[in-house]
Amino acid sequence: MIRVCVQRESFAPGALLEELEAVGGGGVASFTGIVRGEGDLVELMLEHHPAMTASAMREIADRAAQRWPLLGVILVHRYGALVPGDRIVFVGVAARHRAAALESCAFLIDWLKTRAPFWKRERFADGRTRWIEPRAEDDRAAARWEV
Amino acid sequence: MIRVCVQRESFAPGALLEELEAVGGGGVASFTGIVRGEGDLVELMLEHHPAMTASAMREIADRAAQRWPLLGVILVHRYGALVPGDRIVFVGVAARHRAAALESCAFLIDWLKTRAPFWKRERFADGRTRWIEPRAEDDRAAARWEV
Amino acid sequence: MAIEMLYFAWVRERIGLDREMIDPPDEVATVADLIAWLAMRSPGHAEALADPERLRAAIDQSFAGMEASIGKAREVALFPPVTGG
Amino acid sequence: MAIEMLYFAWVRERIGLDREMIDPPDEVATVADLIAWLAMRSPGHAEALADPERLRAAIDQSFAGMEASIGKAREVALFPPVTGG
Repeated sequence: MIRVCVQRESFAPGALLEELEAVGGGGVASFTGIVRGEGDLVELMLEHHPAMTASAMREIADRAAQRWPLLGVILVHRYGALVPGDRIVFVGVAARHRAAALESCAFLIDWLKTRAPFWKRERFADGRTRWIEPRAEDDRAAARWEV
Repeated sequence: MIRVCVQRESFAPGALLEELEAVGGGGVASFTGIVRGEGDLVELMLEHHPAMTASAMREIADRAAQRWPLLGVILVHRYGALVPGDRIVFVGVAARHRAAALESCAFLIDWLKTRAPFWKRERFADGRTRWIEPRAEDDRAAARWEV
Repeated sequence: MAIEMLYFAWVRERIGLDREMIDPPDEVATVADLIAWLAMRSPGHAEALADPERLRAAIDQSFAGMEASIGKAREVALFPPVTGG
Repeated sequence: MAIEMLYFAWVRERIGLDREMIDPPDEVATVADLIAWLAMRSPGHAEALADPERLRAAIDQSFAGMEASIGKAREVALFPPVTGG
């Protein structure tokens, strides 16, 4: 089971975990990304390449399923205007054993960071906006999965 | 926020994730362990050392909180008679950044495997029972966190 | 051959368009050529495309390098490095 | 000095008790000594405690090695290696 969702609305991690728990594995790992409210941030605007996003995410999920023995993968990524505390992204993985679930979960979020066509613009209380630049740290995190 | 629960009844991972999402971090990682139904398993009995379990789990959680900058940790471990598909254990972590959340989540489940005073007895359809032996793999997984 | 250009994030903001149809001459063969050629269209294009090292591209919804051929492309997207997750 | 013994998993099953009060002589100083001494209590004890390498211990709810002193222990637990998670 591989499912990829690109959506404006929020999602319920608990319901997604229940689906992953039902596929018969011994372990379900998840990561949920949330808008941090730092430095007077009032909005995080996520722009994406609508025609490309789902297929790019699907490719990332397929890559994980080739590399680890996974029973289920759910990726959800939101776009649009978010506020601090909002969920941005969900990665959930089910596998027979925990190592595959935990490693592939880390892989999936690292690759979404650097390979899913999203861009983030911060807007602050004073009206100033700023496009988030990719962090060298994120490139390093993604690079550790290169074979 | 560090919370440790040792309980007979099940738990709702979605509600636990919501608590962790509320602490103000940018990422929440979780792992849920589930009873796999393999080889005619009809019951997994979890025995524990009641006077010791919660404090041993709390020590493991404190260790994680010393090692990574965590905003929240929730550990739930069940005991008693479980059946295939049942949840056994939940590890949830909130942190500002994803690396701390994902790494500490892996650490916590590895250490629970090898340092929480639980023992598991499988019972099969033919009535046979077997105590699960520790796996060398689990010892190796735990050993990678030694400093 | 007409190509639909898509622009995202600050590339879109600086150009002032999220998409436009273009018809580059034959000597515009690669993504890098296309960026140099597009930069001459307006001051906004020039500003957005001034530093190709800060740009990334996708051809027909697949990421493509600066030396990729745009020969049969129907759609080319230009944007800053992505920040998903 | 009386000590409460706790047994778990197959140690408990083989001994046939989950707990018992004991009063070992003074020369029983360590966990390893205690295991050797307890093994003489019954055939079940002998069977459960035959291979100390397969046993682990906790003194007053803290994991302890085989050479740990039981001098002031009020409670000692013996069990196989744990399998939590």
